[in-house]
Amino acid sequence: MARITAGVATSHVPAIGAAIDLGKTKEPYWAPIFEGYEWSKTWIAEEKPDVVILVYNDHASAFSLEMIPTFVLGTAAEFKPADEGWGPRPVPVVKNDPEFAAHLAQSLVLDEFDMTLVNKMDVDHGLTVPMSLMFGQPDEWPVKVVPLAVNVLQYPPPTARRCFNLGKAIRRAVESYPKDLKVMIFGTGGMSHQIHGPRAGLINAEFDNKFLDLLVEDPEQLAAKSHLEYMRECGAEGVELIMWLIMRGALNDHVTPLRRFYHVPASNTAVGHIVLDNA
Amino acid sequence: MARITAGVATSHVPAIGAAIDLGKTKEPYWAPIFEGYEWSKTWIAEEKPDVVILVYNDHASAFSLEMIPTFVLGTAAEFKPADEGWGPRPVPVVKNDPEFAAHLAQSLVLDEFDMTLVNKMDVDHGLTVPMSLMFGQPDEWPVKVVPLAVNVLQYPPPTARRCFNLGKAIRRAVESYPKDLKVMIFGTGGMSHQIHGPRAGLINAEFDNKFLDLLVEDPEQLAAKSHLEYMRECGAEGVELIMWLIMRGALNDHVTPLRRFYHVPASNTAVGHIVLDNA
Amino acid sequence: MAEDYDIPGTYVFDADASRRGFWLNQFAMSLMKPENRERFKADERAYLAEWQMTDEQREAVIARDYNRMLELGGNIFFVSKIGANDGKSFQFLAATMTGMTQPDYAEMMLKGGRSPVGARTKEEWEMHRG
Amino acid sequence: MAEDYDIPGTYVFDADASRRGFWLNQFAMSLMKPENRERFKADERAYLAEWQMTDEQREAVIARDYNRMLELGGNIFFVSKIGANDGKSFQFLAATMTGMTQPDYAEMMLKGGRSPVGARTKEEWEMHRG
Ligand SMILES: [Fe+3]
Ligand SMILES: [Fe+3]
Repeated sequence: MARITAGVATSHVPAIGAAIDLGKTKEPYWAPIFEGYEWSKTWIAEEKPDVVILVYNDHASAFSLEMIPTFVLGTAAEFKPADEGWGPRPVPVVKNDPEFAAHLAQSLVLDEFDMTLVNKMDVDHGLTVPMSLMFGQPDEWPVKVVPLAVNVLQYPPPTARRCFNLGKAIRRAVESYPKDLKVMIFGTGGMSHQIHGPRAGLINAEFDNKFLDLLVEDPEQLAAKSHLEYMRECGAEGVELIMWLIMRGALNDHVTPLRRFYHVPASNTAVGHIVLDNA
Repeated sequence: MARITAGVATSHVPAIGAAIDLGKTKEPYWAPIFEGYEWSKTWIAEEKPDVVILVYNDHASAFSLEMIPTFVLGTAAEFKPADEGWGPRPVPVVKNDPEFAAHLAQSLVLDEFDMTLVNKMDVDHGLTVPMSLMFGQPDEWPVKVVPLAVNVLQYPPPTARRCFNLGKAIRRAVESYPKDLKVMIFGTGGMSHQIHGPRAGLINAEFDNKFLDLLVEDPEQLAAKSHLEYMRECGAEGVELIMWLIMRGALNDHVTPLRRFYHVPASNTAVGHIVLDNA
Repeated sequence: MAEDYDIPGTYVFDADASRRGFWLNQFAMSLMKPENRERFKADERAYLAEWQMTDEQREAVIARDYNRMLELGGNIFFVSKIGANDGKSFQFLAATMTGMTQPDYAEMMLKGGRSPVGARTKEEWEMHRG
Repeated sequence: MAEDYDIPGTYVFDADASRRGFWLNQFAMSLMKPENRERFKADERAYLAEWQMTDEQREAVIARDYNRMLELGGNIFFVSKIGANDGKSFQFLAATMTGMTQPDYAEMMLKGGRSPVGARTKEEWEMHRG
């Protein structure tokens, strides 16, 4: 039987990807951020998951305004890094486990989540930056990835509650897969950021740290919050934090935090990261 | 306040569209079918709805296998008839009420339906044949149309229950729209048909007629049925009947049937049609 | 992980079939464009070679063996575009898949279609066909 | 039916904005392709004329007035592609929208970013800016 052994949350700031790709990780501005992920890189290299379900959002790379799907599950065999305007990031192609992805798709739809399945999609920094942060710069990613893209660009995104419940459905889907698979789930995006308008630059470290506390201890409280509260407290784009709730919903009620990291700033954004053991 | 005044269900057989477009409606094979819709055409011309929410499915016209959305809501200003391989049907462009559609989209997502919004889409016979059957051959359609496309091509489609509940959410969405609008909802597709494989040609008139009875009196029973039962009883493609449940879910518990019609065959298919008053 | 649905004479197009038949179906959909129709007509094998299909899928297309296409992951709404391109009616395709002649199939439909009796489960179907 | 969200200094990109800004955003996304970038650089007004935008939207693009673009239905993830095309950093764009110089904005970020105090509601925001 497949099982979810851990959950990981991390910001997916594009500037972090650029710092990696341009070899700036030792520069004083960036070094503290990359040091924050050293423990996790070692840990995941030892844990060796078979598959990561990677929850992220597209940023006007794969999806234009012609089509705005709420929840997208990638069922293709592979996904190429997107050209976000400066050529694709120099990272490996993302390989899926299509049989497992097809099982997830089927299970989630029958569980009354109205998924959009995609068989052709480029993946942008929302997916590739977390991969780089957790797995470094290998020639091939050491893990299969099922991309799960969430609409957070056009209001309203799915509610925090709906995201949390999707996580629970993902857990049921994983546990009904007959093959022995070690699965992890990543929730990405956030933490505090607003990157547009006169209020740009908003960072609410108190809210972010409280979010990290509650994510471990009482995610129900986070699932009950409105979009308005997220946008008001941690920035209009900070609403991406709802994606962390998908990850959290897929785990046990009680989880053990293995690693927690918070840093301001990375470009316009607060960086948050947490590793939750699901033993 | 906007309100749903009636629900209409009808098959959307492509051959019916061809018969209209080629002027064959008086031929002995087709005449009984078109006579079956005469009452409804007169009725709807008198009723003059402002907007129709038209539930249908795309048949590999607008959507390839690159992207398979479960529920699609059309939010564009207009939708052109699709070229299904013989040039587009000679019918008017479908005009939306984009402000109303945006309201529906927003309300449905907040109500935890994971809609895909589309701002560019051609509409195939699934949408245009019901329009022709109900409104004839005008130069412009006398009503605005919000297209709602449901995946029934790739298994699993949404469950019958999910469809019924989407109907209920549509009703809440319509009734929370502040403008005075007279809205109707069409459920299309079905009835019995299987158009592929050694079992092609299956027609289950008993099941279809029982479905029509229950649609009026006890739609809960229909919502409880599995995909397997629909496919087994009324053909693999007969599963399209789940779309009638979206329509039914949007109406009152008690409705008055105004018109009911059933005919076999139209090409490979049973034709069913019902008009439900929601007063 | 092909699942077994107990419905006889039916190819349930699920996520597994969709994955296996992806390029077959995308090829079929490409025939909606006149320029592709022309190129396919001019040299079927050459046009098919441009798509990442399996050889079995290509042979099934060349042979116009629709049941075989469905077995190999084809979806009827996609592969029927091949028939349309050949100028065949949908009823011709349906008849072909049942193994009946088109007049026999058309007559069955006029008489109310195929009865569900004996066509609900694979066991029934086998017994019925003897 | 523009809705009023009580968050100051923020343009909530909802379905109404999406509808108003559709072509502005699609234009901005087109700049992801090198050939379009070249054509836009060669003659901005000519390239803009190819898109079904309003004149106000075109003027906001020409003026690189990002807040105005957002007001007219732009989405930051789309319109920022215009800035990228100009060789501007995202931080430059962010600073511009706040009315700060880029060094001042960068320093604010280094010091922990903009405080949420006084930035939660429109009333607070007005008082705070006095
Ligand atoms: Fe993001
Ligand atoms: Fe249909």
